[in-house]
Amino acid sequence: MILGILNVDWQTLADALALGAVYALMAVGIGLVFGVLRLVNFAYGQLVMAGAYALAFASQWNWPRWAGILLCFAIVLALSLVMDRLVFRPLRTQSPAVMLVATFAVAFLLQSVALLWFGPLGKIASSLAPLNRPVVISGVDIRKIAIVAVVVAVLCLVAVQLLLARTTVGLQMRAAAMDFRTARMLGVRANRVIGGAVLISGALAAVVAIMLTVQTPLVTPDFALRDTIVVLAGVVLGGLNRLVPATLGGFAIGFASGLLGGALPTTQSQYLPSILFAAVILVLLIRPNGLFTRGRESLERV
Amino acid sequence: MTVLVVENLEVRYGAVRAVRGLSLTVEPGEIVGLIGPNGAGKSSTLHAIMGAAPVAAGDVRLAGASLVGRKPEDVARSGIALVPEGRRIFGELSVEENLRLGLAGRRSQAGADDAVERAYELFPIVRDFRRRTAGALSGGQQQQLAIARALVAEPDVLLLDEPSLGLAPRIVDVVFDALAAIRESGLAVLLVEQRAQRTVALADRCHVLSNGELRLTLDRDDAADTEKLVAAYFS
Amino acid sequence: MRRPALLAQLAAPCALVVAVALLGTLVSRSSEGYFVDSLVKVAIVVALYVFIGNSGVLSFGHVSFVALGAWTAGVLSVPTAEKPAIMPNLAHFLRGTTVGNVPSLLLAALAGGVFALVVGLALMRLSGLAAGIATFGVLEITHNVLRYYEKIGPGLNTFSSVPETTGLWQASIGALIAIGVAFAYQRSRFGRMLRATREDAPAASAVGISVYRQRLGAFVLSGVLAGLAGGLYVHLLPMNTESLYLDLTFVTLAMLVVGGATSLWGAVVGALAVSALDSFLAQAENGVKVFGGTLDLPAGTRLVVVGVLMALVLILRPAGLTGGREFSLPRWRRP
Amino acid sequence: MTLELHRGEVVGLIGPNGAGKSTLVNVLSGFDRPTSGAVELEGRDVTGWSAHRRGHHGLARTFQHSHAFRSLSVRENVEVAALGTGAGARGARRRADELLGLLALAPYADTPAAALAHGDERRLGVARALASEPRFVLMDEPAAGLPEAEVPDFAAVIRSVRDDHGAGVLLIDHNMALIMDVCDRIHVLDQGVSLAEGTPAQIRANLDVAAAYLGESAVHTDEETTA
Repeated sequence: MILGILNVDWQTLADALALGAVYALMAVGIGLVFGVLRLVNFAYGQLVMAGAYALAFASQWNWPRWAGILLCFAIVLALSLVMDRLVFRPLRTQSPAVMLVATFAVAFLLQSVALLWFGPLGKIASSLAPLNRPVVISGVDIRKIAIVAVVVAVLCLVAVQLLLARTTVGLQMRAAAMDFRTARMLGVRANRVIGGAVLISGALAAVVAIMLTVQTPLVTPDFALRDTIVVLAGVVLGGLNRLVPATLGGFAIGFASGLLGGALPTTQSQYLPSILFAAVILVLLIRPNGLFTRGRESLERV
Repeated sequence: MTVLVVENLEVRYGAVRAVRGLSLTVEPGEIVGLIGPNGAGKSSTLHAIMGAAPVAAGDVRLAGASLVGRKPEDVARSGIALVPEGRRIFGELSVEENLRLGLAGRRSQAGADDAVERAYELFPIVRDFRRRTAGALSGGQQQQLAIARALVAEPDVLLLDEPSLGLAPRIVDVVFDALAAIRESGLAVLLVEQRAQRTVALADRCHVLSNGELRLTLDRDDAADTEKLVAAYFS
Repeated sequence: MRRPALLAQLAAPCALVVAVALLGTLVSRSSEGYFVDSLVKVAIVVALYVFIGNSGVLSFGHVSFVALGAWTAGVLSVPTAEKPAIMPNLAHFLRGTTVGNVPSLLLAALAGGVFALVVGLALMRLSGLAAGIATFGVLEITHNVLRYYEKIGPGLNTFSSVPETTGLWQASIGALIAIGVAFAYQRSRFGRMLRATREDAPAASAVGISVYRQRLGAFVLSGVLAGLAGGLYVHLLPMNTESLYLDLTFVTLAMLVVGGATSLWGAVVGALAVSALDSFLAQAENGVKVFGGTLDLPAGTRLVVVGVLMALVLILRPAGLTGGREFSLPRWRRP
Repeated sequence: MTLELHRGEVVGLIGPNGAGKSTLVNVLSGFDRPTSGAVELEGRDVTGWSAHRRGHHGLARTFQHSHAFRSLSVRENVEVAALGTGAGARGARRRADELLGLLALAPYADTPAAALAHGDERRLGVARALASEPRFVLMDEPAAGLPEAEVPDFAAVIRSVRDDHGAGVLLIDHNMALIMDVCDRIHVLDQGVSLAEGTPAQIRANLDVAAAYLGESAVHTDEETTA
């Protein structure tokens, strides 16, 4: 019924679901690192960007598809570890504001490095382009990537969930996100837990890079920058303190922006960012601790 | 055969000298009490031993090896387990998961299942509720879980920070009986408490701390001497 | 505090601005632009400082106020005859109105202040990450609306035909006004109360200070200064929405952080130091002669260097180059 | 739990760790909301008031841990507190200098508060609370960590707040010597319940109090608390 009002077709709905799924993955990537480090990684989008460049170069060199994907993972994971080592680790004891500004700086740094090395014009990552073609399901055209993105995202979320729930390091990561100090005094090794979170978060960034390059094969230095800003808003909107609300927030904002972007006529859809962020601000004013979290934090802490 | 040695320990937070020149030892099979009013420096001592508070001077040794400057996780993995103040249970995790977190402090994962089993035997209630969310347990049950969680690491030294805080007397009995049993198994126990009388009665000896300094040491016979205890607190 | 020491706190940043302006008169016409630009940056960073420095609350949204100020001054000072060419869809009442240089700057400041008041009334209730994201949202919305709403400006087009009145004179007067206002504010009862909330919000409310009201006051004042700076900016060079967006947000925040966010001296030093570096690198990207050789850096080096610098300062010296302290002469410093 | 504080008296609040003393101060000063019950200030119900509004209406507090405005000078710390409750700039300055004299902080007037020694910092907390010329002061462990030798001087300050300023003081501290010395009345709190009330002499003689501290079981309810 609502779909009728918005005049949404199935194609748009599928694309919105896919965007929501990809944003949910980014939200998990950001949320995992926040959990153990209390650090909002503004530079998360640049990890995705690096992965996208890896895919673009692999297509340019005519590497087989699997090799490109492998390169993408290798680059993103290596960059994640370097970021943790050079930036996150020295900043661990700083205030959240300092850490946020620092990752803001890192984001710009990486973007500028990409501009310097690869130029402003961008490269094409074409090896996975066939996924952009539609399939017909009961008379409706749906792009393959929409289905692939949703399936891959669900698989990734399940995998992360299993890792957190069933493995020792996963248990330790959950404990560290609740009370790092106590976890350490029980013998939980900080570097291992943080390293684990950074690696999983990096792997998710690589997956996101693959999904996004299918939809947007032109890779430029600001690739995924706008997505990251939107996802960050979604994550804070959902509630950054816990992974599930953060993921829901990421999905919700991706789905909403996909839906609105597809449903609104062009003259209005250009104001999509305004509508989205106005909604985000409104929700934050009503629920500063997030849409999907229970209860309210106490007043000012003494 | 002294396991834990604290020597001329000095803990400072900025300008505040929380602990001043404290020395004590704990032997295996012994409970040493540390009592005194709030702010006397008891918790700071435990945190300094764990590597979680800044040691300005002095030394902490476990079986002869200095622990000063080590990270908390390394201290835990070298054989000291802490039952922190306020229990610090991970409320959203299950009881069993809380217990499994304690395994992180083991030197070797071999025999972990046996250690968990022994902890269950000591605190049957923890076994009964192992599938529940830890946050749903009562304060006394959480305290038992916190001690069990420390024990599964099979430490040489057990540190307890006010385990009776906020518990009904009936439950305090359970906790203190468990401590006596733990002593029998040969562990060295350092017990920080505010409820003086019971601690003095249980411990092999008890140090009274005030303003970061060791004021006097009481032995078990002093437990009945209320005047001496009152004097230790109110003067 | 003794009067000479206090005077030095105001005089030092002013002297720095004047020195830069004087230096600007000595260089070639083409390099003069860099000096003017750095003085406008001083005004923007000081505006940022008034809020961020005194309140300790992060804002990613201040470039919104700069942008609105630029739009206000720009739209109002394009000659009526040229308006239809660059802004064909302009709202009727703006089409026929053109004001002079100074009124356009004052209106820019007013616009910045009013916008900050509207935004602040709602957002100053937030703190921490929610505040950070919400101010970012304001930037996104402002950028988005200015980019597409052609009734109030050139939209995607570049703001050409704005009289280029911001030279060394106007820029340094603007920077000096910003510094003077910021100094007066931080010495005032309000500035001191706000800094108390920065140091310890619960303790400040315990002594009767309303954290919300003090933050709002500083937010509006910094909006006024940011609007003014935006006006100065649009009178300096032709610009579009992209020059008033993420890059400017990043560079001005970097300047504040590098200089030392908690002092006016830090804001001014940071703005000028990073500007100097940035201008040098910009020159070098076009090829510049240094020590007899030619330095020719690839385009894009500037932001890389500024990014590295900012990250390094945050990691090695989080309080900034000045340590976040006001200027003081060595002999006035206490032992 | 019911507690009354009048102007011109010092009421002590003691009890073991976790007894709920700090929670009480937080509720009274507006940093926490009570689950039930009300807070009245001079006959007015202020339960829903914010902390800064209570500050405006004559209620001041100190904090258990240092809450100094670290980068502000010692004088500015006190001045700001006077400004917060509406004093003019000149009046605030005069008031600050007066209080710095009273609390022996004058030599450090221009030093940043972060550089103070611990004992001086505790006194700065009191000076700041007094800057608003409050009618009631809640002191949360003001003597914690104070060198023993400074306690008598500190007691004199508290008496002067009562006698010279006519304020009512609620004093929480673990230093029994100080409590017994300056309080007119003492409340003993244990596990959130008022255990006893009386003059210092009565409290000293009260066995329940000793029991609360020493851990005898007779005085406790059998209800288990899940703190």
